[in-house]
Amino acid sequence: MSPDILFYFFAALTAGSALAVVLNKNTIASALCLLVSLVGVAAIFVLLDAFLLAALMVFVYAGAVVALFLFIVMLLDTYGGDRKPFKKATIVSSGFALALLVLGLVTFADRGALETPAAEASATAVVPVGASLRAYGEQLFTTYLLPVQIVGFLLLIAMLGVIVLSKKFEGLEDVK
Amino acid sequence: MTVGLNEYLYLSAILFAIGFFGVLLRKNTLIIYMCLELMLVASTVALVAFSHFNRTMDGNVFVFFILTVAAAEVAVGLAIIVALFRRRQTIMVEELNALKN
Amino acid sequence: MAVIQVERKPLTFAERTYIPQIVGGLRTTLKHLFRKPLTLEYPEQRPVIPVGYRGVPTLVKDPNGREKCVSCQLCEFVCPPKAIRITPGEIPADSTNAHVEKAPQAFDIDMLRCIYCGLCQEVCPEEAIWLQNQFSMSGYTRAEMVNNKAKLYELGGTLPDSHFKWDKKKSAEEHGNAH
Amino acid sequence: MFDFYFEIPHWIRLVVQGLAVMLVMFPIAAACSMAERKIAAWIQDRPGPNRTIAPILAWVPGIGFLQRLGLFQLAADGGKFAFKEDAVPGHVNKLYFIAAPIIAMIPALTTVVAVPFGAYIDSAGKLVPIVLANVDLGILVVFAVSSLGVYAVILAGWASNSKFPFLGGIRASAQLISYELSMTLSVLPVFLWTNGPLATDAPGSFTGSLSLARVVEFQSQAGFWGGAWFIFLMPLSAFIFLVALFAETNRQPFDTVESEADLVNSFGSEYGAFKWSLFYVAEYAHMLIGSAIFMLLFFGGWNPLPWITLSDVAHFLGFAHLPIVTGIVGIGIFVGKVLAMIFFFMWVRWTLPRFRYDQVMAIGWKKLLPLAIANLVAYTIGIALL
Repeated sequence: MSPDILFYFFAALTAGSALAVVLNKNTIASALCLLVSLVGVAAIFVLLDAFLLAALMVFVYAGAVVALFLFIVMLLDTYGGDRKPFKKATIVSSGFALALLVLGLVTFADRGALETPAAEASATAVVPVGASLRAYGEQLFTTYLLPVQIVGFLLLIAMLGVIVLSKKFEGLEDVK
Repeated sequence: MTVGLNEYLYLSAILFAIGFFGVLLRKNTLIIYMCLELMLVASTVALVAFSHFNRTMDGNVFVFFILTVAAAEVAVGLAIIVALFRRRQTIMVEELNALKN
Repeated sequence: MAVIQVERKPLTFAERTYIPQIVGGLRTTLKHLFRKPLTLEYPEQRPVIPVGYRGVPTLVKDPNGREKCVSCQLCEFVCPPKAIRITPGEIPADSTNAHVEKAPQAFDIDMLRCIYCGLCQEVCPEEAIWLQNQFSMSGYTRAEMVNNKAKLYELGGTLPDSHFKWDKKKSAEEHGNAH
Repeated sequence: MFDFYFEIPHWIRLVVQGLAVMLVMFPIAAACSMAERKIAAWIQDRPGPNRTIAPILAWVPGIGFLQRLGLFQLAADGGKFAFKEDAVPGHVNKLYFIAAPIIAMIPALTTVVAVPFGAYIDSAGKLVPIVLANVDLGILVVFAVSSLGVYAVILAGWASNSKFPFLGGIRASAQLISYELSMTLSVLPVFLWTNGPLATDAPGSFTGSLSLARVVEFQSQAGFWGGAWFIFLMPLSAFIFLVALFAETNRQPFDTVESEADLVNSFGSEYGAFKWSLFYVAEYAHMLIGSAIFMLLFFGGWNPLPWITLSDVAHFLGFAHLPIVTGIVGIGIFVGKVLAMIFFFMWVRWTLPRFRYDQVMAIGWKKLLPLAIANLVAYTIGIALL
C-alpha cells in the first residue's frame, strides 16, 4: 500500500465523483457526489501532510456546506429529473473542449512540466510542512494577521447579509 | 513512477475543468453553485501541493483563507438562491430572463 | 359571580433557566430508581381478585349438585351483544329433579361477543349464572372461544345456596301442599 | 511483551485495530440499548425485561441474576434483528435507502480512533496514553468526522420518500448544524487554557496541540491548578458542551428528530430489521464517543478523582512498574466514568419531556450560542490576563 496507489485511488475517486456532480440528473445525488469528492480531496490533503486542512475540509465543507446545500435542495423541493438531455452542439463542443484540455495537459507533461522541488529533502524533513498546528498559528497571527482580521470582518458582513436576505420585508413580496 | 507535484497539478486541472464545464453546462443554479465550489477546491489542491513540495507554509495558510471565504460565500449565495426562489418560483437560469425583452 | 383576576407571578431568573426544575425532576426519578417495582410478574404472581369481580360468566350448581339453570332464557333475551344461546330441554321423568321440568340442553356463551356487563347475572331468577373471578380467556380458534355447557359448569363449580327452592317445592308437593 | 504486535505488517495491524473497534463498539452499544430499557423500567417502578434465557443455560446454577438483568434478552434482540426479514419498501430510493444506515455507522466508528481511553506508565516513568491515533488534531478530527453523521439522517429521511421521515431529516440537519457551533465554541476555552500561559511551565511541551490526551495530561499535573478538573475551572463550558451533546446525539429533551409522538419514528419509520438496528447502534456509539469526550475534557479522563491522578494511585498501590495493570486500571476508571455518563443520559431521558421544535431552535441560536460566545470571550480575556 504505497502512497502512490493511494494517490491514484483518491484522485480517481475525487475526479469521478466530481464528474458525477455535473452529469447527475438528480440534484440530491449531485450534492452527495460533491460530498464524496470533497472527502476525496481531504484524503489528498492527508497525503500531502496537511492534516489540519484535511480536518477543516471535512468539518467545513463536508460537514456544513454540503449539508446546507442538501437542506436548500430539500427546502426548495426542486430535486429529481430536472436535467434535460444535452444538446448535440453542447456535446460536440464539450468533446472539443475535452480534447483541448487533454492536449494542454499532455503538452504540459511533454515540456518536462514543473520540477518536483527537492523531493528528497521533504522526505528527510523532521516534521513535514503543514503537519503541525503550531506553524499555522504562528503564520496566521504574525505574517497573515491582517488577512485574518479581514476574513473575520468578512464573515461578520456575510452573516449580516444572510440575515438581511432571508428576512421578509413588508410590501416587497407583492412586487412581481 | 512516484507521485510528484505534477500529478497533483493534473488532478487540480481536471477538477477545475470539471467544475468549469459544470458551470457552463448545467441550468440549475444549485448545481452551478456546487461546480463553483469544485473549482475552488481544485485550486486548493494545487495550493497545498505547491506548499508541500516547496516546503513553505504560505499555500496552506492561503487554503485556510479559501475555506473560510468559501463558507461565507456559500451561506450568502444560498440565501440569494432562496430569496430568488421565493420571488420567481424557479432556480433554473434559463427561466431567469427578466431583463431579456 | 365576581371574576377574580389571579395575578400570575413572573418567573424568576432561576426558574427561567429551567435548571432547578431539571434538578428537581432528576431527584424524583432517582428516588423511583431505587424503589421496589410495583408490578406483578403475572403468570407466577396472580393479582388478588376483589369480591364481586365480574369476570367470565359461568353456570353454577347448587350444593346438592343439581344444575340451577331452568333455561328460562331471560339471560339470552337480555344479553346486549347476543352472546348467549340456549337450547331448552326437558328433564327426563325418571330424574330426581323431574319436577323442575326444564334444563338447558345446550348453553353456549360466545366469549368473543360477551362484554362482561353482568346483565345475565342480574336477570337470572335462579341465580344460576354468575360472573366470577376468571378473567383470562384465550384460545387458538373462534370455536374454542365459545364456552359450551360443560365448560361453563366446569368454570362455575358450586356456589353456596341456603334457599334450596326446588327442594322445598318438591317436599311441599310430596306433602300435598302445592303452595 | 507486545513486540510481536509491532512486527506484523502495518496494514494487518490497521485491520486488526479496525476490527477491534467494531468488536468493542457493537456490544457496548447493544448493551446500552438494554441498559436503557432496564433503567426506563426501574425509573418507572417496573422490573424490565428479565425472563429471556437460552434453554441450555437455564440449568447453570446462579445464572438467574444475569437473566434478571436482561442479559439474554439482549442476545435475543440482536438475533432477532439479524435474522428478521429485511424488507425494503417499494417506494423508496433503493440505493440511498440502503446506504443511509451504512453511512450512519461510518462516523460513529471512525471517531473512536482519536479518542484516548486509558494510559499506562512506560519504563521511563512517563504516562503514555492508549489511543489508536494520537494525532495533534485530536478533538478537531472527532468534530470533523462526527459532523458527517448528519448525512445518514438526511439521506434516510429523503430516500424513504415519505412525509414523516422527510420532515425528520430536515429537522435533524437543522438541529445538528445549529448545535455544532455552540459545541465547538464551548471547548475552545479548554484548549486555550491547556495551550495558554499556564501551560508554559508545565513539564513537557503542551503548546500547539488539540490532542485530547494532552488535555487529560494537563488535568493530571501536580499542584492545585494543574490537578483541577476543567469542570471546576470552567463549569459554564461544561454545561454548554453537555447541552449541545444532548442535542447532537438527538437525546431527550432534544429528541425532536425522532419524536415518536409527532413524527412516528422520523427517519427510521420506513426501516426495519438490521438496517434499523444499525441506526440505533450508531446513536449509542455517538453517545459513547460524546460521553468519552466530555469525560476527557471536563472530568479528568482516566484520573480517579480530582487532584488524585492515575499515576498517584499506581504508585500508592505499587503497580506502577506493571504497564498492563496500570493500563487496565486506567481503562477501567475511564470506562466506568463513561458508563456513568451514559447512565446520566438515560436518567435525563426518563425525566424530562421533549422540547418543541421551535424551542430547540430558539435555545440553540438565541440562548446557547450567545452564551458560548460570551463564555469564550470571558475566558480569552481571563487567560490573557493570567
